[in-house]
Amino acid sequence: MVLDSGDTAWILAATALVMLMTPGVGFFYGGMVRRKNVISMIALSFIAFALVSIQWVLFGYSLSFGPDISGLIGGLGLAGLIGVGQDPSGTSTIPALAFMMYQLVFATVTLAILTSVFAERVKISAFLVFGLLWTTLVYDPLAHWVWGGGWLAGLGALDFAGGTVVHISAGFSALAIALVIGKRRGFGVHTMEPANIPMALLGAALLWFGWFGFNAGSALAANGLAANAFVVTNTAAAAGALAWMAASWYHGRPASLGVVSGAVAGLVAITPAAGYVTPLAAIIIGAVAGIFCYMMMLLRIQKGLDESLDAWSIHGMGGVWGALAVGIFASATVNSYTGLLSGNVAQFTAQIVAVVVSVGYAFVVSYVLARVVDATIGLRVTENEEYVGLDISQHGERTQG
Amino acid sequence: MVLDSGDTAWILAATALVMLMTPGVGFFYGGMVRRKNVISMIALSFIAFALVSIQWVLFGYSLSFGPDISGLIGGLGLAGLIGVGQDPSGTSTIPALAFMMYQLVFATVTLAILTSVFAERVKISAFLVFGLLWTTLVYDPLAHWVWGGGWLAGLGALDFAGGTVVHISAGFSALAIALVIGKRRGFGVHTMEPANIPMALLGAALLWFGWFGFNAGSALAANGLAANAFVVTNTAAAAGALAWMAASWYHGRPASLGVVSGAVAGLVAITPAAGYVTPLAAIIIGAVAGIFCYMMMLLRIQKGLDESLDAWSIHGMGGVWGALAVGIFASATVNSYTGLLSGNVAQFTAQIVAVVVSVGYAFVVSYVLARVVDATIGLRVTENEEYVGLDISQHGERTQG
Amino acid sequence: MVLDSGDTAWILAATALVMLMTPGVGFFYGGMVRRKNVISMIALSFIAFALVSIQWVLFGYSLSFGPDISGLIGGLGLAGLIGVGQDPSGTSTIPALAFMMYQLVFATVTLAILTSVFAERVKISAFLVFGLLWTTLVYDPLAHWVWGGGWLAGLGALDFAGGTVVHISAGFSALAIALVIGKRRGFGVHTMEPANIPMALLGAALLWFGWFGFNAGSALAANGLAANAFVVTNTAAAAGALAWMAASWYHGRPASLGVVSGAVAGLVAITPAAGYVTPLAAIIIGAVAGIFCYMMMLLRIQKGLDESLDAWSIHGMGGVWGALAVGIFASATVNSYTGLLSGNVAQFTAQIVAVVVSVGYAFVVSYVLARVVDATIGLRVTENEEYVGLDISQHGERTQG
Amino acid sequence: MKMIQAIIRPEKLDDVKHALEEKGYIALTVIDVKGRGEQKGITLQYRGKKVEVDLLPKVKIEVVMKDDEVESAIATIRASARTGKIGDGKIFVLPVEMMARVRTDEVWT
Amino acid sequence: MKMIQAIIRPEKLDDVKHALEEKGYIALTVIDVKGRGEQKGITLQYRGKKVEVDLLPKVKIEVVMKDDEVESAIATIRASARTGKIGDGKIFVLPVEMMARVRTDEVWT
Amino acid sequence: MKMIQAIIRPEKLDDVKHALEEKGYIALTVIDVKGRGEQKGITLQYRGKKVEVDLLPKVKIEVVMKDDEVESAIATIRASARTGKIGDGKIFVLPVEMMARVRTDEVWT
Ligand SMILES: Nc1ncnc2c1ncn2[C@@H]1O[C@H](COP(=O)(O)OP(=O)(O)O)[C@@H](O)[C@H]1O
Ligand SMILES: Nc1ncnc2c1ncn2[C@@H]1O[C@H](COP(=O)(O)OP(=O)(O)O)[C@@H](O)[C@H]1O
Ligand SMILES: Nc1ncnc2c1ncn2[C@@H]1O[C@H](COP(=O)(O)OP(=O)(O)O)[C@@H](O)[C@H]1O
Repeated sequence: MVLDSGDTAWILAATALVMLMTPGVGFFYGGMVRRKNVISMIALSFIAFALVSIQWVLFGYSLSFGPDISGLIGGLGLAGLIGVGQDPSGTSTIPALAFMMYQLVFATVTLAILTSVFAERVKISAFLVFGLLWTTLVYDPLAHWVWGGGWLAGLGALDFAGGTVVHISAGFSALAIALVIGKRRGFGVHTMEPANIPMALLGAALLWFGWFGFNAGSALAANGLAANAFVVTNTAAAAGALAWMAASWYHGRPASLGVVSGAVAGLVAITPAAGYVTPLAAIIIGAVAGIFCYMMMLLRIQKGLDESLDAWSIHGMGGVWGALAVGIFASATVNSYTGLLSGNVAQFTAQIVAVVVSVGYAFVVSYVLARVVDATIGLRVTENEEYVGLDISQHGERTQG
Repeated sequence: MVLDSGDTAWILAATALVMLMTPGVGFFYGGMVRRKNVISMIALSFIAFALVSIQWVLFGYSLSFGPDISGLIGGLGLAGLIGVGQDPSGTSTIPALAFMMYQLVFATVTLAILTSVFAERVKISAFLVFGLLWTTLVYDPLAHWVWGGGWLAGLGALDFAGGTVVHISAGFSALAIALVIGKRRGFGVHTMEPANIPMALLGAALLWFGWFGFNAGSALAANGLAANAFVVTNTAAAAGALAWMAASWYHGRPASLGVVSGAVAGLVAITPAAGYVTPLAAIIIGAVAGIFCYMMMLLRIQKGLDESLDAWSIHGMGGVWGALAVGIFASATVNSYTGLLSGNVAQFTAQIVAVVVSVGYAFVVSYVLARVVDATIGLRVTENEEYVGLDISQHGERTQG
Repeated sequence: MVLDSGDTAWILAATALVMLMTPGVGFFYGGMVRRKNVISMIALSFIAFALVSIQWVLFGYSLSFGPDISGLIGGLGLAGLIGVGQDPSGTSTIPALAFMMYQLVFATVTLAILTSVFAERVKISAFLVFGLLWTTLVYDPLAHWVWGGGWLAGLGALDFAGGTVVHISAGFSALAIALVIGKRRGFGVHTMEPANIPMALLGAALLWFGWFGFNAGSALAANGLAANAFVVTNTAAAAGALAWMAASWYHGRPASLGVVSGAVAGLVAITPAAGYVTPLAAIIIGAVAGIFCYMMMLLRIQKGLDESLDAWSIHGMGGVWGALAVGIFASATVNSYTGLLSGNVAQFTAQIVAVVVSVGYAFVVSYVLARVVDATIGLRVTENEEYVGLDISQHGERTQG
Repeated sequence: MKMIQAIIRPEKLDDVKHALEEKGYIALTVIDVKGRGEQKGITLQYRGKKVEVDLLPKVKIEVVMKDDEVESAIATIRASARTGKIGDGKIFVLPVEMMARVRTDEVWT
Repeated sequence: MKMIQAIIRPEKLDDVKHALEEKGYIALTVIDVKGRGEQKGITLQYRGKKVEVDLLPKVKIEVVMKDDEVESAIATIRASARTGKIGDGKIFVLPVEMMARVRTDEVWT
Repeated sequence: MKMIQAIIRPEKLDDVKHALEEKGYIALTVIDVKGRGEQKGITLQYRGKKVEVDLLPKVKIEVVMKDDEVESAIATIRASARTGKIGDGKIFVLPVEMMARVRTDEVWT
């Protein structure tokens, strides 16, 4: 189709917004680790961004969106972006390069979310190797299955902006890696006070801000559907924030980190649903996400699992809830799809399948990759390096008094 | 009218920009309180955002923009956003949901501005109750009167982007609440050193950035008027920054907080005028705002009034000046309206009426609300909680060394 | 031409993005100086922004883009923005005011980059005077020569988004000023530990984010060329980050500041080339920039030159490399221009001329200006003021423990 | 010589500094510390839950002086740092055997 | 009276605080410090390059007490701060000639 | 035993640390402090207004050592911390009655 300057303007802006989510994750996570690892945590997000940016241009985009091979993976026809041009392709109204770039920032933020499980103990070299393998072998295939013309979309599963591809995959991969990399020394024994809560709040603000690009941009046009996605995104975030705040208040005091964690939970849950549900449904989806992810976090801590910054409980489980919620709340007043509440059981079943597949695939492949990398170059720094902190031991830098 | 993708793209982007102003206020204020209340101050902005986001979806939007009832208030016809659709309504070229969302972020940032007067002493529970009442009983009616087809717009008063609805209402409400909530313990006795000036500067940067969405978005289209609003916004901010800097330099040294406070003063003052005045007029409006608000701040301190972060002197008085400035500088070369300088006395009179009404309404209702909430659940924390700081006492968190 | 709402939407958004780069520079630099000068460093960026904003409106825009006078400078016909209207002019599809505003934020960020050489030792008053002179006598003429219809563009030199006007001019001016202002006391003797690396990383994140507006906005439309610029911008930044990381890792450990410095180097280098080269060329341009600027930084330190925050080695030398790279990699698949690799020697020669001219002009005029200001009002604070730090001595403020 | 170490409320630092200055005690060193008093800190009643916040920010002032100045210095600090409420702080006096200036070769004992 | 100064690992602060509290030593002052131990800190082997990181974050606890309490207090701190690995820290005992309360006119010697 | 407390310019910390290390004084503790010297800090002449900035950042080094090591340690610190300008700092020597190691049961007196 012909290029629409309005749609293109929105996608370019949305891409910039989503790009900011990657350092946003860095600051969100960086504020929650101990002081000696703040720089490391932020640096991991930048490194993830740079690494995936190059991988995506060279072959990642092609694996995900290149010519389909048996529904499983994209071919290398678009490697090096040869043939990805300035004109729209197919029914799109935006430049093919803009679409590619928009997808790139999704791939980068997914790896950034995954850094949760590496917090305060990963060797940079191991992260570089693991990250490259993971984005190629986990993210790219999943993206192809759901968005690139692969088999999962063929089953009728809906995922507006990445509940399965981004959040479930990052969250359950983090869970798998946690089993391999092991706890931080002192986890569960010493208090590990967050170094800089205002920094975490800044990260959360950038995430909330960028998420408008993530979800409303996924309409790939500046139209009414984008507006709907924008509205339900904000609504679910707000509901999640208030719900987590209330739940944690009930248990003590409403921490600011709880408020923003609830917002992120709401944002995660609404992600697959943003183009299919109404604002009122978004309140329910967000509120349930806030309470559910809060409970999952408590469960994780109780189990003594050091998936340090809760990629699993928030992104993984929030993503599961969101994917199912599409199957429940999808409404024909928003888009042409319906869910359980409109009597459409098939949609709900399709969502379950998509969840099971992405949970299973992400978990298994990530577990294997983590074992392999750990057995070869080793995932963790030495005990001394961990004690001194990654800022000094990995980067030769530190956060001052 | 038919949807315009360019206008929609701009409004979506502008909405994201304005959204960022709410945490921007949080960081701006958070950097200026004492260390023990930094988290609390930022958290209040997030809580304000979440609270108003839900209120607006449920009934706030309907009260403000629903079917007019005698010019006083909107009916509940749009409650729950039933009937607010993906298509443009009336003469608009953007989705009705996008318009709703754009208005939402205005409502949220107004409550965030108001947190100035609660700094370092408010109970969260009281803030939640007060905030809900205030946005419903002060903000929503005012928004209806000025923008929703209410009686004030009928008088011919101009307010391009919210001088009365947002800034005067927040500023004079803060003044009223200050009289009820009382000073922070130690105010005027101990020095209360700002905890983190770079954080305040970050907040100011986000405010300046977001304000482009606030003012230029208020054209509700990506057109020449939006460009004019964009330009005069920046010009007035710069003039305000230089003017406050010069004035405070004259009295001692040009503090960085003075530079950005002047910028905010300029931004406030140009807000009602952004669609009606030229860049050269914006220099005057901004410069006067910088000096005038600086003097109002000195006056407030001299009077021993602990309206802690100057919502009154900057937003309230800056808003008054801006509303009057429209009546002075409005120019037919920009838009179809003229002011005093073009000999149009009627416009100036209309502006005075709008100022008086919004000052009076905001002040009186806020005062009554504050008394009621204080008498029932109590606005302030206990003395011990205040001494320990709200971060620990309200949130169980703290900013580390 | 007629106004295009999509193009306008993108330029307004891009302008906001570029605006954020100025405080972005402030935080990037502010995190790298010593604690006692953090506020000063950020404040300089705000002051630069305010100062140039007013200068540009009053006469700067007219000098740069006003009616051409013998190819040397613009006339004062557009002073005060008289005649710069809401409609597009010439073949443009965006409001003339939007074009003006977009150019304004380029002028401001250029002065902000230049603050590198003033770090930790400049008098504010001297900076105000110097900044006003510099933007008027260095930036405005160069902008006219390259973009405003001046003689340099006439030679066929290409500069998509400001490699010469912005980066070479700021970088080589910084070099010249360094020779006049002299080293910080203790430079090369005491370790000068960066005060706040996370803050520098935040600044870098804002720069990367804003740079999408800088380069992709320079298409002045929301089209395929903008998308190409967006993509190559990100690609070069990522390649630069990885390259600098690798090079510094080879010498020790990969500091986070190295990662982001490499990204900035890549961004600088791709700036003049963004509308002319392919993503694969961008990988080379960015990677070379990362290693080359890293080496230039080492050279600068080895020479004992206190151009404190590396405007010269990153912006200056990165800009030189980028300008030459256009002449090498320009490809007809992207735009209608070709470079050395396509056998077009003329383009390469034109680029060399543009580099030599802008290096020479910026260096010489800046050197003279610096001598004049130093001889009259003096560039530096006193020894005692420098020892106490500019935060206290210039602003009466400080960053708390 | 003696070293007086006074642990006071942070908000009283300016008052104490000025009071000492007026009495001629210019030189001093200030350290940010956290302290738990004999009252075991502050008990907050929060939604039915008691919460102990036992380490509160304090400021420590160290002044080295001649033996015969100690008494008047303590009186000065007391007068300027007192609010009468729990948490006002403590003053310790430690013996100092020698003081030396870095800039010159001066020594005091 | 004596002042005990104990330099311990930051992550052991909570344990030491509670142990002291149980023995009745409520009042104390805590200071963030950086320390280099006799082991000259930690040597990192990094890409073939040896790097010395010799100032590590530590926490200093200061408690002033009667002479006869010193022994048991030291034992308490030792027991609660020990991990058995290098860097556990040191305890110093300094004489204190006098202690005064700011809030009242009480004095202990 | 003695505790040497040296208050020096922050930018001299590295020099002093290395100098002490060379003389065999490895173990030490470093604290960020703010100090006012006998010169009452620095007077800035600013737009006709005099401004006193009287608390400047300093660094305090604490080293506990045997009595007979004090003299050479002081000389070392002096030599490495001196710039000759006002604000170079002070050195105090305090008696220490006992030192104990946390990791083992060793005690020095
Ligand atoms: N015995 C002690 N040893 C060390 N520090 C002490 C001691 N007693 C008091 N302090 C310090 O003094 C501060 C104030 O003491 P506190 O007992 O609360 O005041 P008050 O004497 O008014 O009751 C404490 O926070 C602690 O830092
Ligand atoms: N002689 C000393 N003087 C001052 N501080 C010391 C001294 N010895 C040890 N310290 C402090 O104690 C900390 C821990 O000491 P270290 O020697 O590492 O422990 P360990 O006794 O287990 O070997 C050091 O970081 C330092 O702060
Ligand atoms: N009598 C004192 N008691 C406590 N601290 C002191 C004393 N004298 C000096 N200091 C500390 O030493 C620092 C440097 O002292 P100063 O007098 O400026 O140096 P100089 O001895 O070169 O004049 C001061 O900032 C203060 O922290």
